[in-house]
Amino acid sequence: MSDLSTAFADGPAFVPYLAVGDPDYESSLAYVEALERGGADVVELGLPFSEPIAEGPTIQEAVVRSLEAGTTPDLFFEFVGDLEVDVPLVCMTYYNLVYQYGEERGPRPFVEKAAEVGLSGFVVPDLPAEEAGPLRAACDEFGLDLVSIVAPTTDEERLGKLVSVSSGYLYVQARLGVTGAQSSVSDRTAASLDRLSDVDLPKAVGFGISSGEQAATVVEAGADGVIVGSALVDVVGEGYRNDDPVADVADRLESLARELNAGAERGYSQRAPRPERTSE
Amino acid sequence: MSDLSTAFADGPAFVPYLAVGDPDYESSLAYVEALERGGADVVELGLPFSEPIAEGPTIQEAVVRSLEAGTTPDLFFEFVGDLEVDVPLVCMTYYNLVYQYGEERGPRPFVEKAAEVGLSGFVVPDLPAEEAGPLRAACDEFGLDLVSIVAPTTDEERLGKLVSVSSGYLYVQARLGVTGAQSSVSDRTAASLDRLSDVDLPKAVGFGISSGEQAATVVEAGADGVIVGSALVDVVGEGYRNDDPVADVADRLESLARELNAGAERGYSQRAPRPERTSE
Amino acid sequence: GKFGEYGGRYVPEALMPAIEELTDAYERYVLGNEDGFVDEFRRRLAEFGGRPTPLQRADRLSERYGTEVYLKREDLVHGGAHKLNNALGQVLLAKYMGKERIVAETGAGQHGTATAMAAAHLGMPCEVYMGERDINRQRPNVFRMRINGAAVTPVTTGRGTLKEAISETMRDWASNVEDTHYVIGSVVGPHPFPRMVRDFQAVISEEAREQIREGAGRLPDAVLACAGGGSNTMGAFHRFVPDEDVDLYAVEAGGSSLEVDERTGVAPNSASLTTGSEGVLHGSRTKLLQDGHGQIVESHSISSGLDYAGVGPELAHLVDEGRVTPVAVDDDAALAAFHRLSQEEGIIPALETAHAFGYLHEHHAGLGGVVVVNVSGRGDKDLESVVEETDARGTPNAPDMSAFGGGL
Amino acid sequence: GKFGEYGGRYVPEALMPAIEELTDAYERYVLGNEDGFVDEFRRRLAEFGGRPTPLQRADRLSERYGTEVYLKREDLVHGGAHKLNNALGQVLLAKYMGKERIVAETGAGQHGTATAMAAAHLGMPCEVYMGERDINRQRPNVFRMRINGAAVTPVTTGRGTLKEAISETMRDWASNVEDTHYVIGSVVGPHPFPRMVRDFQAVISEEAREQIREGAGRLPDAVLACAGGGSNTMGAFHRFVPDEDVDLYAVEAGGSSLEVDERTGVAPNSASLTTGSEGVLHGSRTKLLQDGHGQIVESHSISSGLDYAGVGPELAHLVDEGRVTPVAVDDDAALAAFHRLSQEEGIIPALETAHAFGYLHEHHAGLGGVVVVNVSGRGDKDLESVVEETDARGTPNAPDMSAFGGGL
Repeated sequence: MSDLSTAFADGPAFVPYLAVGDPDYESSLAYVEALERGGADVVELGLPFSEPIAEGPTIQEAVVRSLEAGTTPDLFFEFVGDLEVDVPLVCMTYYNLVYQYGEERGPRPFVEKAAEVGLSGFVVPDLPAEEAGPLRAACDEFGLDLVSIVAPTTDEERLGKLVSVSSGYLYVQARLGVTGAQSSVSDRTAASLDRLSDVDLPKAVGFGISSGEQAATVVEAGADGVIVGSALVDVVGEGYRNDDPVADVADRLESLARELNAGAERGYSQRAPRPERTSE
Repeated sequence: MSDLSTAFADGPAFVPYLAVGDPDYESSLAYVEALERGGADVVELGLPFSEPIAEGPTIQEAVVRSLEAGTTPDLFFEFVGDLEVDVPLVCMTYYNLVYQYGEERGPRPFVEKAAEVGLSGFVVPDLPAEEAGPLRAACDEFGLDLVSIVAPTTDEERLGKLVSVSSGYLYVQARLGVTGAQSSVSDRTAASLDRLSDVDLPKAVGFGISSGEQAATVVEAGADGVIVGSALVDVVGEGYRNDDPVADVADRLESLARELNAGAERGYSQRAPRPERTSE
Repeated sequence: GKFGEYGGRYVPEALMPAIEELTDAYERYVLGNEDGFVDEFRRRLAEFGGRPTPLQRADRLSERYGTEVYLKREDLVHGGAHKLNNALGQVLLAKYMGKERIVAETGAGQHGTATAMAAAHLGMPCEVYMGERDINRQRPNVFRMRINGAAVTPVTTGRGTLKEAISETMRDWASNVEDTHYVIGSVVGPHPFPRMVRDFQAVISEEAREQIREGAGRLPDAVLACAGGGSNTMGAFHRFVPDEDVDLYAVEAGGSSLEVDERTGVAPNSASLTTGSEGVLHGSRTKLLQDGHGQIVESHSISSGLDYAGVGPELAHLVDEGRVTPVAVDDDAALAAFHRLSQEEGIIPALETAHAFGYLHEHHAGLGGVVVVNVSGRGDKDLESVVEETDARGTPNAPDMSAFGGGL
Repeated sequence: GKFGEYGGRYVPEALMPAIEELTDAYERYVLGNEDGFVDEFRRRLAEFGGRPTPLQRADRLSERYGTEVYLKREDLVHGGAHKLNNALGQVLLAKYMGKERIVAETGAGQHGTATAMAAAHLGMPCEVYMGERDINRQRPNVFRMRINGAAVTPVTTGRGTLKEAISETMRDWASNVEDTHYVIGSVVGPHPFPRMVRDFQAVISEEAREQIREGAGRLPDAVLACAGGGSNTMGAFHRFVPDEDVDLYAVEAGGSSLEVDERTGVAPNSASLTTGSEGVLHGSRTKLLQDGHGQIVESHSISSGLDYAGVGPELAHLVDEGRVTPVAVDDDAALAAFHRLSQEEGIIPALETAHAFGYLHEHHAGLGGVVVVNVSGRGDKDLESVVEETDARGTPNAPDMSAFGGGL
């Protein structure tokens, strides 16, 4: 069992996301550490790419702040090394950065370096199962996980392909579109989870979750974890715009993380016993 | 012999032009009368048309001033009646005004009215020989002359057509283009006059003559008369722009007319005896 | 050189020799195909001009009106309007005649741009006269002419529109007639222009007549074309004139009203066929907008290209004969039709052209089962005016342009 | 879905089902002519789009360069550029697929206007994403799209050009993928787009190959086409690829320099074939302008339509294979070529297109005796930029525009 699967073993996992280097290297360290204090089970660390086609406005702005602060893949790896946290870390980025890293063409040098600094896996939103072969192979070589995103549009056939290249957990996209906080949970989430009930990987739901209540709803509906990005990035962005002290922003992040985590736990405890499918 | 031919019988004729109603009815009366005092043998009176395609900027501006002052064909005829001059008067206008006048279609009502007020003839720049039949017929009926313009481009064949519909005098266009004062006489003038030597009508040269010296040159080259428009209209226009008293402008017109007339006389006296053509 | 009592050659004597020379050249080259003129013209019209243009069934308008509407796509001709048919013909003819310079007038700028393009294509120096007011209304066309290497000379007399530009070009021609050809832009002016321009434009109806027989299986019940000077009109009608069952509608600019203000000398329209009277202007006897004295009045139209007080003498004759029906569409209806065609068929028409569609919209029920509308030109040149006028009039079917304010 | 090692489908999982559905539709309708799709497409391309476009011998350029220069006149396609070939194909395909909404990105606005026209023609709602900077550079095209009834949404991220517009359109598509088709504007993006767009554009070389054999009696020695994303390039090349004696030149925008500024992340050019390196952008593996870390750099060109950091994967492959020669022409040379074609041939080209003529001007001696240049679009949309840039650079062969100052 990989680091990532382990994180889901003991109740619902809370998986927060922040963009590394947003708005600068040092603050970003403090923010990620605050997430751990708030109860993160896994942290998704964004390595900013100039063309973030799967991101909504909130994370796009974070990407711009981070790139303007000079974040590079090497600084990203240094950052992971500098982080003082004790939860598994997943690198979320786009394939071109993975592909370009190092002297040798292809994803292997990037994965090797990721393993070296202690990352546990990857989420690459623009890498569908069909193109994931080389990265999957490198992950296998260095013992890292490749987390795939399952969309509401993913059908049975594609799901099979996806699962076959995935490990760690499945990133279940709660609704169509791009990342971004929403005020309510999509109706499609429960249906998606239901479709995935036979898959033998933890299911973490993301896209649009911004409150403890939403986290509870999602977990109650059967999610093994909740992924929260934009709601947390909003806190960073607002702190940046208001020029707030880093410690204050970190406190706010910790507190929001705590609420989200508590929501997930609450949802878990409210979960109805699953009906046996075979009884129908 | 018509009034107009008669005006050419006794030495070179000076034929000035002014637009009727420029800049207003009363001033215009004074200006035409000043021309007679200055020695005019015939006066060409312009009846302004909104599309004066044969006129240069000077006379175009006069047309605008006159139209804005309210000049109409009926006012033009009234003007001719009000004029206290004793020289033949020619109406210079465009065919649409001739054609539209009166209840009946065609030029007859216009010619009838012209005869009634004592006009001697017409110059219609946009009426070539080919289209002149109805106007020629009306002129014949009422005993008026139709003066044709001969251009530098008119060839022998066209000249024959032109002469066949013309009476009074020929308006010899000194150069190509539109009306307007020039500083020198076109080289083509002498050649044109030479070509016309066999035509049994007086030849008055116009287009560009603005000084006594030019008038002299033209008459010396064989012209039976000189037509001067823009140089005189310039005096009217300047007086209008400077808001000069009408009497002052009239004096200036009279004085310029005198210079032009004297130039024509001087040219006539300097004329070399014509070589007999038959001797070649 | 006459069409019934219309036509003729009412021009200064200085121009008559050039007009006789042109008549001779027209008869030899255009009518007689001497030196293969017609072959070269047709070849260049195809390769440079993009002919033949399609006749397209307008699916959505056909459905809307319950009649088969076909569009003759002159907007696809190089330069964006039917104007090139004539400009290319005349510039080529000038070359055959040994002329060394081209002058032209322009209203909306479509004839000027077509002439500038043809002159550049054939290596002839070119000067275009354009009213100052039109220069301001059609600025992109001024740039196009300059970019094609033509001189553009503003005409400041009168109201600065097409009428004044024609007068000024005639003056230039009178000054330079020996080496210069005047490429007149419509079926107006002294003979042989109305006939020659019609012959160059007749390719429109020549193609359309073949195409509609193939597309609809029969001749149309009606042909609609906008009419200013009338060159696209005569081009679209000419080959249908002998087909007596085909109704021909010349759609004039009704402007804001069909009444003439005698006091100010302004006609708030350009509907010389509908409301004009006989007279002589710019070289020919035809129907005109004039006051009781014979002074030409200032015309008006939302479309510069229709904004002219005269019309081709042959059209005047065909109207008197009852062969062509003159109708008028006002500014508002033309603007609404502009937006309708743009939104429903994906074709942005010239404002001139939009008048024909305005008539179709209001009177489709009486036009029969198969209607051909001549799309005389495209509307790129009109974008700025349309945005302004749409805003000023609150045209109901227009898109909201406010997010992109500030003009072009 | 690969061209050698290029191509592929690097898109979010959410889009993959739509891409599979599209691939299926592409294979059935476009490749298999199911339900007569290809027949309808060809018919509409002819009647609505104005095809075939002529192949015209450029008399004056041929004389100037001492070689036979032929122009493939895509500027005559409805809308003014080759873009409609693809836009009409995709909007029609979307209709066959039962989609109810169209989204598209646009750079210079040519693809956006083509898509808006096609959508209006076929009655499909349409939204176009356009970078804010491009909106300011190509304002008339914005008006055209709005007038055709499309929504135009400004993209404010990044530098506000084509790259950002594509990203934003992909986001819209990811949100509305079930009822929406993304009409991508070039031979880029995930499979099947590069292949499908090429197939829609291949009509250019299909016609040109026939036409040059008829006109010149043989195949050309060289075909030149400008290359941004590469749709007119692949369209002009595709049918010539098997003709090994025909040299194919992809003329990229050299901008102000071919050097990349790593520090600022700016390439002052758009020459991804000439100077780029392999990477993954907007759904496919191809040649890109990127920095050492794999971040996409900001490209630059005087021409909005070439201003893109990527290029079609098939072109990248053909360059690696040695079949296509990538070359670059800088801003100044493109601007001079713009004026040259306008003045000497009477064709105002798009600034994109002008790059191909810049290369012809500089290297005509080495191109052989018969050269085909693809006139990918007309330059009306560029008038304002050209006037400004000509003035700022003092372009030597430009006309004096000062008398008409004050912009359009």
